[in-house]
Amino acid sequence: MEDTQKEATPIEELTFRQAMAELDGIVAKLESNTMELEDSLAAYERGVALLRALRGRLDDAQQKVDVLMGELEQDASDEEIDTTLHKA
Amino acid sequence: MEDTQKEATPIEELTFRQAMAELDGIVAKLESNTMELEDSLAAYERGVALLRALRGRLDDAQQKVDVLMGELEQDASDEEIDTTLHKA
Amino acid sequence: MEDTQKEATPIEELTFRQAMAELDGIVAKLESNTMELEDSLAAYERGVALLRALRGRLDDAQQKVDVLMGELEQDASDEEIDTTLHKA
Amino acid sequence: MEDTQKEATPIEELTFRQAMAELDGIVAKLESNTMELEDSLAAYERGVALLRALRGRLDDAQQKVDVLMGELEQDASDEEIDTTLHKA
Amino acid sequence: MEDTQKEATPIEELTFRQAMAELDGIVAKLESNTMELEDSLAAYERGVALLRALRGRLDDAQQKVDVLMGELEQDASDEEIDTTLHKA
Amino acid sequence: MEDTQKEATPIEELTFRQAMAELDGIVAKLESNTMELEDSLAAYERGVALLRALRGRLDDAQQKVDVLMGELEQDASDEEIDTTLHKA
Amino acid sequence: MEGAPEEAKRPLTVSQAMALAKGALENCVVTLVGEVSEVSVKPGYKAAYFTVKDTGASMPCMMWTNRYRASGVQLRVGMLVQMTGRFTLYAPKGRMNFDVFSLSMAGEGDLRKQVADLAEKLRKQGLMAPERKRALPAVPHTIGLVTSPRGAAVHDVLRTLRRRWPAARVVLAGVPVEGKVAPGALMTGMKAVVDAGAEVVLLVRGGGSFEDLMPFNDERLAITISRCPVPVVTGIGHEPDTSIADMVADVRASTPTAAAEAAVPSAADVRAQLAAASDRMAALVRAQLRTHEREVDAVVGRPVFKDPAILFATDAQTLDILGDRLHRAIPASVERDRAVLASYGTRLATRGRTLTRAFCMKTDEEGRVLLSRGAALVEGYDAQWKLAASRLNDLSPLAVIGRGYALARNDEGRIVSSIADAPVGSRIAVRVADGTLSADVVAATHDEQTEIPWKEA
Repeated sequence: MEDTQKEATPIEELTFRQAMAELDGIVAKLESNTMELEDSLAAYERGVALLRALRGRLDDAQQKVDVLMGELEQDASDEEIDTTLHKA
Repeated sequence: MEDTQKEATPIEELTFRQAMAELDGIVAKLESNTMELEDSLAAYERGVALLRALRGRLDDAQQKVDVLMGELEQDASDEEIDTTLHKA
Repeated sequence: MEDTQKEATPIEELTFRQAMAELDGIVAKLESNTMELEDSLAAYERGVALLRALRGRLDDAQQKVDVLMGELEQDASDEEIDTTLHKA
Repeated sequence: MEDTQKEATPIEELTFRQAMAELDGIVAKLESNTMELEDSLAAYERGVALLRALRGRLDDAQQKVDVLMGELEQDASDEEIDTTLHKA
Repeated sequence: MEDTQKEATPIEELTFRQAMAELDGIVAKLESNTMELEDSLAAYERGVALLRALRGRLDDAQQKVDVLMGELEQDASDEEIDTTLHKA
Repeated sequence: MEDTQKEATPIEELTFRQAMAELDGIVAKLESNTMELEDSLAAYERGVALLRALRGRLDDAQQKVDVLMGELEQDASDEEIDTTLHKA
Repeated sequence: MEGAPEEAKRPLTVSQAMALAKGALENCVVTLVGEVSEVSVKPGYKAAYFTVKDTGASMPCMMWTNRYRASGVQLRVGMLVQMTGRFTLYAPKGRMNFDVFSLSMAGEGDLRKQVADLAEKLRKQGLMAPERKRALPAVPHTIGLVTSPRGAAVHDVLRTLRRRWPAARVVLAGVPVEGKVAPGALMTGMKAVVDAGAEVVLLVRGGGSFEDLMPFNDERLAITISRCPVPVVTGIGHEPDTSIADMVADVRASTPTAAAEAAVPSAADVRAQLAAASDRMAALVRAQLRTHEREVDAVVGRPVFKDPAILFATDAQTLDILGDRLHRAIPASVERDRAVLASYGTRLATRGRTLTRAFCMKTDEEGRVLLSRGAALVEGYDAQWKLAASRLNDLSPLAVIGRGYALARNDEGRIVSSIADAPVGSRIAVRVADGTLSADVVAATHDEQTEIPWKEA
């Protein structure tokens, strides 16, 4: 295993972009088909973990954005009601 | 996350103008398209908070007039709903 | 036996590729038909041990990858259910 | 006896191929029909001893190979069972 | 007797070939018909002794060969049984 | 007697050929008819003694040869029996 | 009018008379001063119509609109004006008008001159330089309003501010804007609002005469404005006159309302701006999410995740091939060796069967020779002997004895051929045909000499 000196950073400590870059690198290395079985296995495992983490983060982000936008929309519609009431 | 050293000021401590400027900055930063997902999310969250706060301030705004000198003559044609007069 | 000075490395200490290369060499030597019976027997035994170890490793790797893929697919289908629930 | 100065090596100390080569020489000499009765007798005896030893070694080798191949086949059929179970 | 200076070698000390050669010489001499009665008698006696010794040796040799061949055949048929059992 | 100076060699010391030659000489001398009766008698007597001795030797030789031949034939027939038994 | 002298005696037509008068009047250009008594300036009219009077007379005037505009004077009743023009007649009505060429306010001349001089002085000091003009705060939180607390202006401003930007706090300094005290009051008011935190100062008043506006031409006020720490917006409703205050202010608006509008943003605009920011942020974040989703999906779609078997495909195949080769390599070699051994076995067996044959043949041959030789061994000697025996037999001297002769021997064994050979008393052996007699010599008789014939033969 060639990269053992470089301990993998815990995924939670990576930013999305860093995780993505690492995943890209892993996929490229896996597809180059030049790795030892053991290394490619470890890389694959790491890749899947990264992929799952990235998906999870995206889902969380989407959810968060949905919630925030929902709040904004709620405000807007409240305002509309206010306006309507106001005009009445 | 790059900007953690600069703790966000509590929104209530910001003036409308500062809040507006920060919101503008957030939009510009988002537009630069160079942010990490996490930063974008945080920025978005802050932006939404700023937006809501600004909207709230606008909605709640009531004109305040402090009369420092002289005596303001009431104008019969004005509805005084939104104006609070303070005699200095 | 010609190679006794070079003690065989324990297979667990070989990487997959190293083991594969050794197996390849053994097969080639066996096929060349120039070995002493005793050497070829020893070589055959080593070859079989290498082959079994390599097969085992491949199977383990395959299994591990299957498990990881299963997790990925599980994620994906969970997401689909989420999406469906969300839309409902 | 012409070759008495060259004491015959104990067969167990010969490699298979060395024994084979000696056997080859003995058979050729016997067939050349130029030997003393005593020499040909001794040669014949040696030849038979070599032949039997070689046969024995071959049988041992075959047995060992059979055992090893049996293990390989066992692996293969185990795997097949695994695969079947896995698919089930 | 003309050859008394040359004491006859004890037959057991002669090789088969030497004994044969002596026998040849004796027969030739006997046929040449130039010998003293006593010499030819002695020669005849020696000849018979040589012949009988040679025959004995041949018999022994044949017997030995028979035993060895028997062993060979035994091996071969054992092996055949083995092979048959193996294939069964 | 003309030959008295030459004492007759004891017959047992004569070879068969010598005795025969002496006998031949005696016969020739007798045939020459020039001898004194006494000499001729002596010669004759010697001749008879020689004849007798030679006869004896011949008989002994024959007997010996017969024995030897018997042995030879015995050997041969033994062998034949052996061969027959062997083949049986 | 060409025929006027000769037609003087004859009565003129009304038109001719009017033309004659018009000609006479229009040659007379005069400058006069009078008080404006009536004014009719209406949009759409080609001219401004007004009346000037003094105590004894009044005179209708008209001034072409372009000239009127150029004069910069806004006519109001009671205004004392100085004008230059000529008399003219409006023939259809028979009315005389004074056609005004130029118009200025009489009595203001000095003031205007003073104001212009001050303006020039301040301009030279750079107080009006465009680069001194400060931008107004986009969203002022506190607006200082310095104006009269009475009248329409203050309410116009407050209404406009309330409408556009109710969020702003207004600090109001209600001060007199006319009269001698006005400049000082205005300056005090400005200081008061700035001290109260105003980020922008609105200095406004409604319209008035030139004289009314004089406080805004005050030099001290001008300097105060120019040094004011926050931007100042003027809204002094006195177009077209421009006060010094207007000139040194950061922004000049034509009316109080316009000043209020200039000082604050519109709440509606800000809401629209906020809405735009909201949409923009959401769009950007969503776009980023979509980008990331596409990135992740792209990775998921890569062959290694779609079909991870390819990870090991090469290795697995290589291994299968190697296994197959290994499988075949050793049994083949054992089989080959076994075949070679079998051939050696066969050759050994073959050889074993014939190993002693040559030797046996040889010995058999020798045996045969020995046998035959044995049979003949004694034969030659025997024949030799037999021949010798028969010859000897033929020659036996004893044959004589057979015919009756006897042979006597003395005890020495010698033939007795003379009586001397056997002395009396000796024993002799007498050989006869069928045996030997032992005899003692008892006597001896000596024969006569007899011839022995055979001796001579």
